[in-house]
Amino acid sequence: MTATTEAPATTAAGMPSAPAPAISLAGVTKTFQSGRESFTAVGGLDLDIQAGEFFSLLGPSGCGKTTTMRMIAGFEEPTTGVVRLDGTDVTDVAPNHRDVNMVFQSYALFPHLSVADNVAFGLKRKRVGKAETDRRVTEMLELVELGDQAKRKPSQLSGGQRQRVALARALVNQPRALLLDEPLAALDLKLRQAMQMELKRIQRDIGITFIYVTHDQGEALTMSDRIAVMNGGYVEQLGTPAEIYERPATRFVAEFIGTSNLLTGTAAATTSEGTDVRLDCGQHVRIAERLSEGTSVDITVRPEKIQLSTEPPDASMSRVRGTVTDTVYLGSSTHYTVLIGSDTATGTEIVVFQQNDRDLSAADAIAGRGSEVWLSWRPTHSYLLPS
Amino acid sequence: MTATTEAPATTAAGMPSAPAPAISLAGVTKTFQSGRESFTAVGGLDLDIQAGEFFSLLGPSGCGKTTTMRMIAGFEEPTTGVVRLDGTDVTDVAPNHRDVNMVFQSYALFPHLSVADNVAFGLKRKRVGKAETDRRVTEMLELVELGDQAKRKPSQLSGGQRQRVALARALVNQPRALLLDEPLAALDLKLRQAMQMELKRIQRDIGITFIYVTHDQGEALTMSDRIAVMNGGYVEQLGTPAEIYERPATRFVAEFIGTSNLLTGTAAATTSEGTDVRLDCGQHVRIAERLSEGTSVDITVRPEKIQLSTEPPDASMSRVRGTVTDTVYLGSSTHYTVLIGSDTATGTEIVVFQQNDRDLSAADAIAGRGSEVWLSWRPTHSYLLPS
Amino acid sequence: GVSGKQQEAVADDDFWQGKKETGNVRFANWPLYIDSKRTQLKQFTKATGITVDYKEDVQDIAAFAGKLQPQLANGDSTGYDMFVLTNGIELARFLALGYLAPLDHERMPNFTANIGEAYRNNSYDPGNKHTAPYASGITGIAYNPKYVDREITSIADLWDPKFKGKVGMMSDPQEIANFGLLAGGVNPAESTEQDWQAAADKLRQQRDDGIVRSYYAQDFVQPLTNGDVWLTMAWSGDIYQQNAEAGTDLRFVVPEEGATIWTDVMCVPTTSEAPVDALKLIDFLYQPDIAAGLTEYITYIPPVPKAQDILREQAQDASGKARAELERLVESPLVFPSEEDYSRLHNYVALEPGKEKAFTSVFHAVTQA
Amino acid sequence: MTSGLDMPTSTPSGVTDGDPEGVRTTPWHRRIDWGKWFTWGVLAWLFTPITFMIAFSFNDIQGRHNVTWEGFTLKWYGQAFDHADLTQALLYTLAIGVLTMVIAGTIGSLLGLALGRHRFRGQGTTNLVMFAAICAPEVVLGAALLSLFLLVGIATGFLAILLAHVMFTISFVAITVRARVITLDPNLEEAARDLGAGPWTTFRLVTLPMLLPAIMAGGLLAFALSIDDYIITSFVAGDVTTFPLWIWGATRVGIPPQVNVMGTLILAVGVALAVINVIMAKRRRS
Amino acid sequence: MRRKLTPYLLALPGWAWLALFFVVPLAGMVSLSLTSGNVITGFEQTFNVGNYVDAISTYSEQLFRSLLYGLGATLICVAIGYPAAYWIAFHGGKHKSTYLLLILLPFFVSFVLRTISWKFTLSDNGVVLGTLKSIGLLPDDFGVLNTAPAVVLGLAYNFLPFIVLPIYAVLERMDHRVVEAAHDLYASKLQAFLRVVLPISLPGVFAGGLMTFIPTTADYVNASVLGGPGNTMIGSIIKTQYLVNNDYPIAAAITFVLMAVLLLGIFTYARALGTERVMEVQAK
Ligand SMILES: Nc1ncnc2c1ncn2[C@@H]1O[C@H](COP(=O)(O)OP(=O)(O)OP(=O)(O)O)[C@@H](O)[C@H]1O
Ligand SMILES: Nc1ncnc2c1ncn2[C@@H]1O[C@H](COP(=O)(O)OP(=O)(O)OP(=O)(O)O)[C@@H](O)[C@H]1O
Ligand SMILES: [Mg+2]
Ligand SMILES: [Mg+2]
Repeated sequence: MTATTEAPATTAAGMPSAPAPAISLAGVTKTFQSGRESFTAVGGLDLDIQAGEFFSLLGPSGCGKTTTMRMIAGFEEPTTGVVRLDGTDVTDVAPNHRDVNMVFQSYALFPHLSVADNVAFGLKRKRVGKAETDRRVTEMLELVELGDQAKRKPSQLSGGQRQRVALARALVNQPRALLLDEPLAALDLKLRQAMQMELKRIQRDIGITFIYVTHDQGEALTMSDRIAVMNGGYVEQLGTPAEIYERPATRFVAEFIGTSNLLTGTAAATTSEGTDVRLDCGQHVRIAERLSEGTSVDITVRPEKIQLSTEPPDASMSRVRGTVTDTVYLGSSTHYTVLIGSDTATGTEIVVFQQNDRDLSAADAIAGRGSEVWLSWRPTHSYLLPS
Repeated sequence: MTATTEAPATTAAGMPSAPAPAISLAGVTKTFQSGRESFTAVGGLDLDIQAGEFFSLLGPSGCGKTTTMRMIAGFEEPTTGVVRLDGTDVTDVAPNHRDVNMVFQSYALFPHLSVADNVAFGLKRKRVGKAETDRRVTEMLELVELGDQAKRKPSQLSGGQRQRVALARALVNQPRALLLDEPLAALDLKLRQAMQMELKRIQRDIGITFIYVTHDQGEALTMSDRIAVMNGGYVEQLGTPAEIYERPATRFVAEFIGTSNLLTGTAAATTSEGTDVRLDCGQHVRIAERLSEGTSVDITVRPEKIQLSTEPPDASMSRVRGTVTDTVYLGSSTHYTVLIGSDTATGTEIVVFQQNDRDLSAADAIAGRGSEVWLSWRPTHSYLLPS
Repeated sequence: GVSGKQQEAVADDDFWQGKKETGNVRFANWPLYIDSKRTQLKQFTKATGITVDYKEDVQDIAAFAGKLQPQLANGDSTGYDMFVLTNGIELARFLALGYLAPLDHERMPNFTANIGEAYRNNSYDPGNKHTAPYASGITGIAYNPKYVDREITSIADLWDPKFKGKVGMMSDPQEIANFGLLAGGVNPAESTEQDWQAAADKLRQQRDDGIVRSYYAQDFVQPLTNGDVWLTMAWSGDIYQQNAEAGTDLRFVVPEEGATIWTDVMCVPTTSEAPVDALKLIDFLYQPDIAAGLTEYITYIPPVPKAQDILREQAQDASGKARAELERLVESPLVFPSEEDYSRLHNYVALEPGKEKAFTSVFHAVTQA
Repeated sequence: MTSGLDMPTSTPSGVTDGDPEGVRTTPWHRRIDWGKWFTWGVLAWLFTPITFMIAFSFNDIQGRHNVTWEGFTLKWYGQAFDHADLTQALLYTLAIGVLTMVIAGTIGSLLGLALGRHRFRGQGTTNLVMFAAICAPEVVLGAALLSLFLLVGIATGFLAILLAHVMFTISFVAITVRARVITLDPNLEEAARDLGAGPWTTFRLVTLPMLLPAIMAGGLLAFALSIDDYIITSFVAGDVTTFPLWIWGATRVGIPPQVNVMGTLILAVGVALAVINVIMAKRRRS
Repeated sequence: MRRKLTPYLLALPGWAWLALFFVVPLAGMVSLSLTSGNVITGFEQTFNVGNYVDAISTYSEQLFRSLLYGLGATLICVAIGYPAAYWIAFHGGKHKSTYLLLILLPFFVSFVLRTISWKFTLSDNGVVLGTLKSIGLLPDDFGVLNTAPAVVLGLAYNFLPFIVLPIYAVLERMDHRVVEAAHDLYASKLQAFLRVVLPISLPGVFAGGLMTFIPTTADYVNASVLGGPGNTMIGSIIKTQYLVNNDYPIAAAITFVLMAVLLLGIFTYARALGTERVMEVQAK
């Protein structure tokens, strides 16, 4: 194996100079021409992905994730820009001469070949010797726990098993990077969660760069070292999962990732500790940033940052009053919807997550439907959205 | 509308005597015969479902949920036992003469009929007058917010819209009960969550008995008034979502619903406050129940009940020490895996959910991978499994 | 079951006894053997009130006879009250098996009056007891002077390697047998089984040398016209028609060794449901002016010599193009052969009963290899 | 086989028909779509005789042989039905075609429904017999039927042709319908029962309308096979002459231009039907 | 109980028809092939196996030739039909159905008429050869009509859609991403075709091949219209024996021999792939 086994997001150690990123896209755009119409699927990408990283492309449908992936694999030629693998320009290199491998959403297993032959396909094309091929195929099938299924045809496997064959088929070639385009989209929830763990484990064990496409933010957050959130052909934000979740760079990111409570208001007074904001519903909250009076502000608060209480909370917190309009019991947590402001028309609904770490009866007592409650959170958890 | 609008699980008010349950199964079994082999899909069911209830059947694949449903609808004849609707024995009544309606997982919309004609199908079979039919169809389409799609064909609708047509088609007949067999299984996560709310709203508005089949426990917990957890053709536990989640009757239920930490040990000493249990890993925890010494015990603790801290927690709590082996960042919460005991082979892994209500950096500091931590929970949260 | 019981030969009187006119007659004939307006049939209907169901169902005599055979053998109606057959194996078989009704000459005044001398005493049905000729034709050699630069005079020319791949032969065993026999100097009427074998060998030789382009059932005119074949066995009338109508310059010769004359005859099956009407129609067609009309369209040799006179008269009355066409018809040796031509014409091989299979298989082996 | 190697480099939907007009250029030999040229070549081959046939329906011939081009005329279209026997043959063909469509359509659909929806004894044998009936060469079918008709003494003719045509088209209908039945959601019928429809109402209002496109397709296939058939028909036709049989016979004296006219007309009807079908399918999809 | 009966009631008319007019006739033919006699004296069941000896010894050449021509035509069909089907399935885009329709269109013209038109097209000085000759691409004495190649080409012409449709069906149904997957795994275009596309489409090729081979082998229309001396196919013999010579026993014997040879192929094939699959492909 040529891949590094160091922690992700760090580069291979002991190189004399800073090594080139495993994959780098520079000024890459892609415009599709169909008839007289043209459509720009990717508007301008600059990405450097380090060796050994688990890198995710996250974004809504049609934002250009697949197109980006296909340009890296070589199935689409960029309209402009350069694709580099380990520093070498491969923009004009055919897919079969690129040292990256892809796992397709539909798996695209060869239905006429056995599991073992599917996995051996790439090695045979590279004219790896028979013995060596057999050895590596066996090894890889062991890794994905399919050692005993080698003789079967793909049609005889379950969804999760096929997924693993697709993975093995790509990994056995020891590519510089593995491209995975929504590899779990076709699986049901349970299997999907199991496979997420599995994928992460394999990536950790083998240490190959993974570029992962998903439009499921939970998946991206759980698995990635870094995430690029794409929208309309551009990267909106690039960062670690926590950076993206806790400090969304744009309103789009804030709304796309997780549940957000959006509060709009106007800066009422500035103090040394921050700004006092008058919300549209009339109540006041504090934020840590200092803004000039009268500025209209959009702030987001994540539901899990909010405390729910019947007693007025500490004054150092941002706090608002409201009425519980709905509670949803989810076992490990309960989601409350709280209406702040006088009536449904002008008021704002805020979602609050409370982990059920208390006794259930106690939790119920706090916040039955219709009860009046205080919501509070630290001012630092009010995140000011760039306008 | 004949349905009650009272709160679920209560029966229609003002009845002279206790009314018969809307649906009742007594000693129902179903054995499939295929060739010489026979297979018992449902082993013996006794269920009373009250009018207006949102009742869920929950269980792993193949446990007999669909079979149960189909026996209520009349598509399968029970091998033994009686099915009653509002007290009337309908065991031998053909499906078209039973006053219950079904929503199929595949929707089973008639592709050659418009939305309105799909919805009107049942009324026409019942020879409801034209004007009345039109009125009720329009009303029902308004209810599911498809008033403007009445002329379309099912193929022109989105997945969620089809789902709603299927619902309207069943509801318009004002059945005694609506049977829904995994109605959301085919939808993607986002749509699925939206439809869960929608279904619950409709059921609340109309007040009809819903019998809901799912194998997604989150869905069952969120939506149901009562849940029957099935396994291998039998009901393992019947109760409200909180009862089932917080007080699982069997080990199967504990493991099937939510994430559970299973700890095995032996009762070491009994005090007035409960029992001191020596876990297999050597550490001690306390439980509220009083057991005779030496009894071997299985206890479960829900991950969200456990507090994670670097300082030793209060001695009144059940507490153990361990090492963080994995953390998974999920945005609103982080899941920690903590190994208690000396080494991976003999130790037990405990999963802990911590809501990310603190600053991220603080949370990280508590429990980076490899750090030593204390886990603590109230003794009442250790739930003793019946052995 | 399949039975081929011989029908009891019926005496003339017996057959016609009690037979009544039905007012409709079903007649099967070759395609395009009457004009598409069915002029003569309309005249017949006008004259007698009897309608005619005319069907162009005879497309291959052997196949047609093969189709009727089982029905006639069963004594079932064939769906036809009369049909046309060519003198040859099938006709001989039908006659021998008594499938054909005797013709009551007393009810056929036109026929008795107008039939040509040459037809009164033919070999295939002496005395025309069961058949009445519809038209005759000559099987000779036709060639296209556009491609053949010399005059063709003999059957031997069909074996000339110079015309390799450009010679057409006929696939019908009787037709090709005659040419094979004549090429070897054998009179078909007197041929023996050894002669057949020799003729077949000769023909096989011609085939294996690559001289034969194709064995044609009937469709030799089109390849001859467009040059796919340069010379071919051909029927006189077809060549005449093509020249007359399409303005081509195809030549037809009665070769030195001799050629074949055949006659399409009308006959009434014993199972006919309207024999009286059929008889009337046959007789009607022997009126000279009607026969002349038929001949003008089909351009084969009419059994009514007076037709030539009538056509000649018509030609004098006509003018311009029509006159030229009629004159050409009247003077054509293809339609009205000379005595000298007649002397070189032979009938098909006369087969003793039971020899048919042996005969046909010898020649099928040549054409159906 | 050049086109066989011309792998798709675009998305499977193949939206990209022409060259993408990017900044990059492709070498000339890759810009030529060899597969397209090949396919058009095949189409040209297929259409040459057809074009010939259509053209010669406008040939102003004088004689009986429609062989060489002699000028343009529309007169044969005016005289399309002048050959009474040809017209009769065409009518026979159409009548047999329509009857075959109806009978084979009905019987075949029922068989297809049984095979697709139910499990029953003899299913394997039925499949095998159908498979054999589809695969059996026409000569064999024709010969076998003739043997039967001879043995039992059934008269050949119209009825015999009809029996034969229904026999060799049933399997095609059954397979078409079965394919549809298999993809049909069984829940649909249950849904109808659930909504109060009895078994017969369910069949009438749900099953039948769902199967109708397949039944129509199967019926049309039967019709097409029937009107085109020559070989089987030639064995059992008896005294009935169908359109293909008449054409075959007419080669002796030269095929009249009316045959080309009718060929052209049938082609036109076929084209119209196909185009309507494609449009309907498009509309159903959108 | 009613439910159990339904499939039998549904299948009954079809069974009856197929049994009466397919199975029984085949049996009848076998029975007829063992009789002796002639049409005039009638036929008698004598279990005369000699008919088979006669049939095979007399017509083995035509039988063999038919198989050869059928094979040739099938190979040509595959060679022509595969690339066309491939291109339509992979590159037809939104015009796929139009292309398929164009492939099928000529078949709206009666089989006999089509074959005859093809004959006119092929004639020595006709539109195709005549034109080629006049521009000097072909020698003047070149001809195809009335030769074996003309027959084989005619057969290929007439049965092309039988192969295009099944091949198209499998190629169309195939997940086109496997081609990309092959490239991704270092396969060149040729390798991707040979190792992935071709093997996956083989069932279609086989199904189409069968559907072409059987009718072409048994056809005689093409041989009669386009063939010359020495191109007679077995179908012609069967027809002549049945319809012209009325020599039913021999005719039935030849027919049965032909069918046996073809059936052997069919069943070998059905064994290998399963009848349902073959017919599914065909139904497309
Ligand atoms: N071959 C093509 N021709 C024309 N437009 C295309 C082509 N491929 C993709 N597009 C368009 O480019 C845009 C980006 O497509 P892409 O497949 O990259 O989106 P995606 O982010 O992968 O979306 P999804 O989550 O739905 O898979 C879409 O609007 C799509 O319609
Ligand atoms: N018609 C049948 N014949 C034989 N066995 C059957 C039949 N229908 C269901 N079964 C069997 O009965 C058992 C219960 O099936 P059922 O469909 O009720 O399960 P389920 O709980 O709905 O599962 P799932 O979540 O997968 O839908 C399964 O093992 C199934 O294989
Ligand atoms: Mg995508
Ligand atoms: Mg189920």
